[in-house]
Amino acid sequence: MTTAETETVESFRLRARAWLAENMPRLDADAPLPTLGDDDHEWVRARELQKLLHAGGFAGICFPREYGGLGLSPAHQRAFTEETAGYEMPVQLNIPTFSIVAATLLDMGSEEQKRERISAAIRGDEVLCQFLSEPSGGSDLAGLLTRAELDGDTWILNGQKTWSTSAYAADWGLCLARTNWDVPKHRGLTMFLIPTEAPGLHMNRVKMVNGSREFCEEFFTDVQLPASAVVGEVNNGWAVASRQLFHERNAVGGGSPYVSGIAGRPRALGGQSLFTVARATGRAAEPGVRERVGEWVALEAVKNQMVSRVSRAIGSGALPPPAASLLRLFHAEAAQRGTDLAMDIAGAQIAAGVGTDEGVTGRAGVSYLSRQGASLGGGSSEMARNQISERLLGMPREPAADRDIPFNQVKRGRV
Amino acid sequence: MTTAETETVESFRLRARAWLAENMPRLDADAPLPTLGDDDHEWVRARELQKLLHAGGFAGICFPREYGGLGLSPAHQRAFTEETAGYEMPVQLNIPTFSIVAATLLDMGSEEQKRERISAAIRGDEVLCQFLSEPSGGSDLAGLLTRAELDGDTWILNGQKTWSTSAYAADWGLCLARTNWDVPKHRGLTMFLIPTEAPGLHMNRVKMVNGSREFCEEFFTDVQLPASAVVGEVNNGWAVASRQLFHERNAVGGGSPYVSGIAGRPRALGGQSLFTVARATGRAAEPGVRERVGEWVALEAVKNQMVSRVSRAIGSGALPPPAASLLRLFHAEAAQRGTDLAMDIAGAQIAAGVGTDEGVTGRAGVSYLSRQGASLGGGSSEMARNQISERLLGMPREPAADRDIPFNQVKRGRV
Amino acid sequence: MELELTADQKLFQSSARSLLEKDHSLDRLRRLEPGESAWDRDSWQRGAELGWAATIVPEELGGGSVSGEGVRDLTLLAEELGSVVAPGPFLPVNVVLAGLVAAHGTGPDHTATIEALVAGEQVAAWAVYEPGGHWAPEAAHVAASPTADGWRLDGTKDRVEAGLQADLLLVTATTPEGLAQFLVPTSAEGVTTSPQWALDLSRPLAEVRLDGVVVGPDAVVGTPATTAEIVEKQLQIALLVQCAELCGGLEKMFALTMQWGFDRYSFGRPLASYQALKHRYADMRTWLEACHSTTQAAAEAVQAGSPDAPQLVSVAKSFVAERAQWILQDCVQLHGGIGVTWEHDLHLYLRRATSDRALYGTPEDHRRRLADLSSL
Amino acid sequence: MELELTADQKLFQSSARSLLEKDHSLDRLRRLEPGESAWDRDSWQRGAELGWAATIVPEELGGGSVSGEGVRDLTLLAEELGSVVAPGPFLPVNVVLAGLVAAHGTGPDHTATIEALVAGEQVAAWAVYEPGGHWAPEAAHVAASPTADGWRLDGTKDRVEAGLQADLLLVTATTPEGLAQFLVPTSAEGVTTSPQWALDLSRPLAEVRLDGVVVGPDAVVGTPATTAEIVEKQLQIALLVQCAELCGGLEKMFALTMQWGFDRYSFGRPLASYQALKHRYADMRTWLEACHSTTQAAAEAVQAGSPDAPQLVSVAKSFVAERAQWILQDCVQLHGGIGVTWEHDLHLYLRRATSDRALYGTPEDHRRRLADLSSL
Repeated sequence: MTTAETETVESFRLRARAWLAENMPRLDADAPLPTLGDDDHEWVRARELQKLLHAGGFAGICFPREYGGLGLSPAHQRAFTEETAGYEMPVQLNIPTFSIVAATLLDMGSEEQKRERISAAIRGDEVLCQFLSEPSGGSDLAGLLTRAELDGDTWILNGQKTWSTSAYAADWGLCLARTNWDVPKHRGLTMFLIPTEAPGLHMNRVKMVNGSREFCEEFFTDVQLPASAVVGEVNNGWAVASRQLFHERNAVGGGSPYVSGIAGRPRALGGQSLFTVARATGRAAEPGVRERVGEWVALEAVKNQMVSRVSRAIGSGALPPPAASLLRLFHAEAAQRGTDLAMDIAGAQIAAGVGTDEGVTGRAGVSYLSRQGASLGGGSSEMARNQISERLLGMPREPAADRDIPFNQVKRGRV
Repeated sequence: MTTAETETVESFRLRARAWLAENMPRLDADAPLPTLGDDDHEWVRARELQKLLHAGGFAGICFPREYGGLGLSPAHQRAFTEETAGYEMPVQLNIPTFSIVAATLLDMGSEEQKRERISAAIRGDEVLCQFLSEPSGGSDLAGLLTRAELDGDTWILNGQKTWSTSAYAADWGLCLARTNWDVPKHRGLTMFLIPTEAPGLHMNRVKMVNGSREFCEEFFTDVQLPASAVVGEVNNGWAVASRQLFHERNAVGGGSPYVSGIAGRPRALGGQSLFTVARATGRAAEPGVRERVGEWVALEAVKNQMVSRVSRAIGSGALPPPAASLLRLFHAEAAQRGTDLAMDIAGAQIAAGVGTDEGVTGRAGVSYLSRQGASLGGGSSEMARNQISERLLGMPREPAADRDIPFNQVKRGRV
Repeated sequence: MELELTADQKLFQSSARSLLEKDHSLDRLRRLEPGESAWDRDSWQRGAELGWAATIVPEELGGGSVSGEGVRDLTLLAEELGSVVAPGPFLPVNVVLAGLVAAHGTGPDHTATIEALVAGEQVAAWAVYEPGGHWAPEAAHVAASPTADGWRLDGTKDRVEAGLQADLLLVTATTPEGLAQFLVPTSAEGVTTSPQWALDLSRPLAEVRLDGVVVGPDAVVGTPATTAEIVEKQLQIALLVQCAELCGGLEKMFALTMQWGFDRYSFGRPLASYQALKHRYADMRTWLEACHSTTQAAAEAVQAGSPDAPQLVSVAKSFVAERAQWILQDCVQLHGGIGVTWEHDLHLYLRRATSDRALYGTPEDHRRRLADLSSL
Repeated sequence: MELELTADQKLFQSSARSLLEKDHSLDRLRRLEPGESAWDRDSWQRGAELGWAATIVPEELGGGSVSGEGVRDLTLLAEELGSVVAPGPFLPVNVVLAGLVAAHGTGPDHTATIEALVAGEQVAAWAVYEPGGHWAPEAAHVAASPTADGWRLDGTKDRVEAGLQADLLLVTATTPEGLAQFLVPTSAEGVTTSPQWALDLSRPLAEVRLDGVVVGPDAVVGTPATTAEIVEKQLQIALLVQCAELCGGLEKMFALTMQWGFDRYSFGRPLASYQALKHRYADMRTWLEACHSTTQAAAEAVQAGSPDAPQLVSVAKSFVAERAQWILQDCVQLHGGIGVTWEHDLHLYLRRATSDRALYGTPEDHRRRLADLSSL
C-alpha cells in the first residue's frame, strides 16, 4: 500500500468507532474482580474476540498486509486503542503473543514462519508464547542450559524452562537452546519455534503468592524438531532473543505498536484502584489518605506521559532503542509505590477480609505480597539499570566472569 | 589502678553530679542559635571549659592515668555524660581532638607523643586535628598525592589537604603523606604529627552551602619535620590511618568512649528540633505533621539505641570492629530523613525567612542544602556499605584497578 | 535478639525450638485448605507446658520465668516463634494475661482464669477491633449496659486473633462510665464467632457477634479507673511480641537471602559480588541491627515498668514494622521470580509482617502517638 | 524539553541563551552581598526586547510567540532560564500577564498595563501569600472594603517574588463578595515593601504591608465571578514555569554529574564504573525523562486550554518538584564533599528547586488537589 492509499487516522478512528459500537461487547464495569489462578474461560473469550476483530477488519493494525495485518501506522493503532475504551478486548493476546512473539517473528522469522504464525495469531486461531528463562538462570538469560543436538536432520531438545507467561494457553512457543558448548555463551545458542503439543514437552502451571497461575514451567525430554523449526540462524539465536527482549521491554513499558486495546484494570493492585481502597476503608476524607491517592494519580499519569514521549522518541530516533529500559524501570517504580500507598491507606484493614472473602483491603494485602513482580517480570529492574547506565549513558560495563570464555568452562552457582 | 581501687560507677556519678552543680555553667536553653561560620569564641570557651573539667578531676575519663586521664571505664564516661545534661560542656573537643586524634595517638603514638599531646589536650591546652583527605581523593584516601621526602634527618612535606575539621582552631594535626611511590598505595604512606604553626603550612577556611566554615584546606610548601614527627613506622602510615578511620566511624556513629558530654543540638537540622519547626509553621495540629514529627522522634531514638547496642557488641567482641559502619550508615539515613521531614513540615515557608532573618523555617531550608553532609563526612555512606558487605558480611571485594600496582603506575582521573 | 543469654535462657530457647521443629512446618502452612485451622489445642498445650504462657505471670499466680525477667523471656520466645512463623495463640493469650495480671487486685478476681491460661487448659483472645475500624481501643462501639445483676453486651468485633478457637474473649466495651473490659466465654448465649479471611495463613481471625450477651459482675477486668492503664499494658505486650517475632523472622529470611547471594551465579559471578546488590545487603543488615536494638530497648523498658515504656514500644513498632517490609521485599527482589512463588517461604513471612504492621496500631498510628506522648 | 523544535524556536532559544551568557553569571549570584539585588531593570528590559514577556499575550495586546503556541515558547524559555538559575521577574511578570490576559474583556480594561509589561517598561509581582500561610489563594486575609469611589486595602502579604523591584502588585484580597484581585502600584500611599530573607539567592522576595491603601474601581482585575478562573490560569502559568525551569536546571546538573563520574577516579577506576553508582545514574536519568514528559504534557494541555489542564499541572508540579530534590541531592552525593561547598554550583540549583517546591503549592498540596479534582 502506498502512502497515497493509506486511510487517514481520523477516518480510521471514525470507522473504528462506528464498528466497535455495533459489534464489540461492552465491558461490564460492575463485574466482580476475577479470581486469580482460574482464567481458562478468559482465553476462550480472547480467541473469540480476536476472531471478531479480524472479521471486522481491525486485527493486526500495525502488522504488514502480507502476513495478515493492516499495514497501518502506530498512530492508527493508538486511535483504535483509544476508541476501544469501554469495550471488551482480547487484551490477553497483547503480551506476549502480538507484541513480543509475533513482533520478533516479523523481524527474524523465515517467510514461512511469518506467513503461518503471525496470520494465525491475527485471525485468533493461535496463541504464542516464549520458552526462555531457566531455573538456574535469573538475569543471565544467555547462560541457559537447555540443549539441542542434531541427529541427522532432526534436532533433539532436552532441558527445563520456567516463567513462560500463559504458555498453558498457547499453541506455539519460541524456545532458546544451547547448540554449541565450546564457544562463549552468546555464540552457541539457537532459537526454535515449537508446538506446545510436541511429544516430550511436559508443562506445569506455577502458583504465585497472590494465587495467580499465569506462569508455567516446562520439561523437555527428547523433543524432536525439524530443521525448519529454527528461527534465524543456527548458533545465532542470541540475535533473535535480543529482539525478543527489546520487544518485551517495549511492551511491558507500554511502548509497543502491536498492543491493541487498553490493558485491563491495573494488575499491580489486584485490579483495584486506590479510589476503591480509600472508599472501602471509610477514610477517604482524611487529608493523609487524599495525599496518597493524589500521589498515585500523579504517578499513573506520569507513567503514561512517559510512555508516549519515550516511544515517540525511539520511533523518531531521538533516543536509541535501549531507552525502552527507562519505561521498564519507571513502570516498576510506579507499580510498587502504588502497592505501598494502597497498604498505607488500607491501614489496619489490610490484615483481614470481610467474612471469608478477602474483600477490597484483603486484596490490597495480597497484591502487596507480589509487589516485586513489577521489578522482576520482563527483566529485573537491576538489569534495566545496567542497560540504562551502560547502553544509554555509555558507562563502563560490569566485569563479567563469563565473557569470551567457552561456556563449558564458566563457573556456575549452587542454585 | 587495680579493679579493687576503682571507684564504682554510681559513686562516680554522684560525685560528678555534685561537682557539676557547683562548678559547671548551666546551658541557656533560650540562647539564640549560633550563626554558622562565626565560631572563634566557641573555641576559646571550649578550652576554658576543658580546663575547668581538668581542674575538677573529670577530664579524660577513659584515657590512661599516665597520659593525664582518669583510667576509668566507658560506663563511668556514660554516667558522667548523662549527668552533664543541661550544663555547658567543651563538646567541640569531642571530635576530632579526643575521640579520633588522641584515641589514635593512644593506640599508635610514641611514648613521647602520647605523654605530651594527649595530656595537653586533656588539660585544655591543646586542640588536635587531622590532615587526611585531598582534593583529588574522595573515598580513596590511600590514593593521596602529598609527598614527604627525607633530606638528611629532616622530612620535607609538599602537597595539599582538605576537609580538615576545625583545623583553624587546632595546635597539632595528624598528616598522612606518601613516602614511597614505587610500591602499591597502602605501603608507601607515613603518618606525621605536625604543629599547625609550622612554617610553610598555609590554611584557608572552606565556606559550605549552609554558611559553616568548620572545614579547612591546607597547602604544604617545603614544611620541615623532624624524625620524631613520625607516628608509628615509616611507610606503615596506613596502619595509623586505619585506626583513625575506625575511631572516626565510632565517634561519628556515637560509639566512642572518649566523647564526654552530650553533643549540642542536632547539627543536621541546623540546631533545631522538628518540634520547633512544627510549632513555627502553626501546623502542629495537622495529623500529617504529627506523623512526621513522630517518625523523627522514633528515628532519633532508634539511632541512639543502636549506638548503645552496637558499641557494646564491639566492646564485647560479639561484633567485629567494622560493625561501626552500621552506626555510620544509619546515622546518615536518620539525619537525612530528618531534614526531609523538616522540609515537608515547613512546607511553603521553607522558601523564606521572617524579615531579613532566615527564621526557623528558612534555617530548615538552609539545613536541607547540606542534607548530604551526613552521608559524606567521616567517609561516605557508599564506603560504609562497602565495609559492611565486605568486612561484616564477607562478600567479595570490589575489583580495584590499583591493587598490588606500584602507585606511580595507577591511573588517575581528570578531577 | 539479646546479645548475651544465660544458660537457663538458652535452654528455654532450645526447648521451644525443639517443640516447634516437631509440631510445625512451613509446608503444612502452605498447604492448608480453606477453613482448616493452622493450629490445634494440643500443640498449644505442649507449648504451655514449656512455659509459653507463664513468663509474664508472677509465680504466686502460677507463672514464672527462667531469667526472673519475664518480659525478656517473652521476647526471646516470640523471636523463636517468629523465626518459623509459628501458628498458635501465643500473642493473644499473653496479651490477655498481661491484662489480667495488671488488673489483679483492682477488680473481680480472675486467679482461676490466669492459672488455666498459664497451664494451656484454656485459650483466650483479645476482642478489641471492630468492623471497618482502625486502632482506637478507647472508642469501642460495643456497648455494655448494666443490668440488675451484671452486664449486657451488644455489638460486633472483628480481627479477633484465635477467636474461633478461644474459650474466653477479653472484650473492650463502652459502659456508661467509660471503657471497660469483660471476660466473656465464647460458649455464652448470644456469642457467635465466625471465621474471617486473614492475610497471615498462620493466624486465623474471627468476627464475633455479641447479641444481648449477659455476663455477671465478676466478668469485669479491673475497674473503670484502671482500664486505660490495663489496656496500655496489653498493648505493650502485643507490640513487643510483634516486634520480637518480626526480628526473628527477619533474621531467618536475611540469612536465607545471604546464602542465596553466595550460591546463585549470574554471568559467572555470585550475586554477592555485584556492588549494587552488596549495598542493598548492607542496608538490610543495618536495618536488621536497628530492629534488634529498638526491640531490645523497648523490652527493657517494659520489663522495668519504666515511664518511657509507652514511647519506646511505639518507637519500636513504628520502626520495626516499616523496616520489616523494606527488608522482606528486598529479600524477594534479590531472590528473583522464585521469591514470589507460593512454594517459596518468603511470602509466609511477608504475610506475617504485613499483618503485624496492620494490627495494634500501624506505624502511622504509633508516630502520631509519639507526637501525642511528646506533648507536641 | 520538547523532542523537536522548529527553526524559529531554536532561534528564540539561542537568542535567550546569548543574552543570559552576557548578562548573568552564577559566580555573581554566589558573591551577592546581603541586600544587593540579584537583578536589575535594564537586564530585564533586554529580555523583554527578546520577547520574554510576550509569549502568552495575544498579538492584539502587544504580545506574540514565535511558534504561534505561546505556552510552548514560554516553557522553552523557562527551561533556558532555569538551566542557569537566571534571576529576574520572568515568573511573576508572566503570571500577572496570564491573569490580565484571562481577565481581558470581563472587567476594567488593563490594556495599557499589559503593553507596558510586555515591553519590559513595567514590572509586576503577584502578592498572593500571607505571613505564616500556606498555599490557599482563595483564603486571603487581606481585606478589600468598598469605598465611595473604589476600594481600600488592608493587610500583609509576603513571599512576593520581585516585590521590591515591581511597579505594580497583583494583590489577592477578600471583598464582601468574595475573592478579588487588584492591581496596586507599589508607589501608592500606604504600600510598604521590605526585603524578606530568601533561600533562592537569585529571587529576591518581599514582605508587603497594605495600610489603608486606596485604589480606584479600575484597579480590579476581572470580576468576582471570574476571579477563581483567572487565579487558576495564573497558577497554571506559575506551575509550568516552575516545572520547566526545574527541568532545565536538572538537565544541566545531571550532565555535570555525568561528566564528574567519567572524570573522577577512585581506586584507579572512574566513578562511572561502580555498579552502585551506575544504578543511581540510571535512576536519575529515568526520573529526568519522566520530569520532561510530565512538564511537556502539562504545557500541551495548558496551551490547548484542555479541561484536564488543572489536573496535569498538579501532576507535573507534584512530581517534578519531588524528583528534582531526589536528583539534585543525589548529584551532591555523587560529587562528594565538594558538592556541599559554597563555591560549587549545585547549591544554587538546589536553592531554586527547594524554593520552587515550596511556592505555588507543595507536592502535598497538589496531591490533595488531585484527589479533589478526581472527586474522591
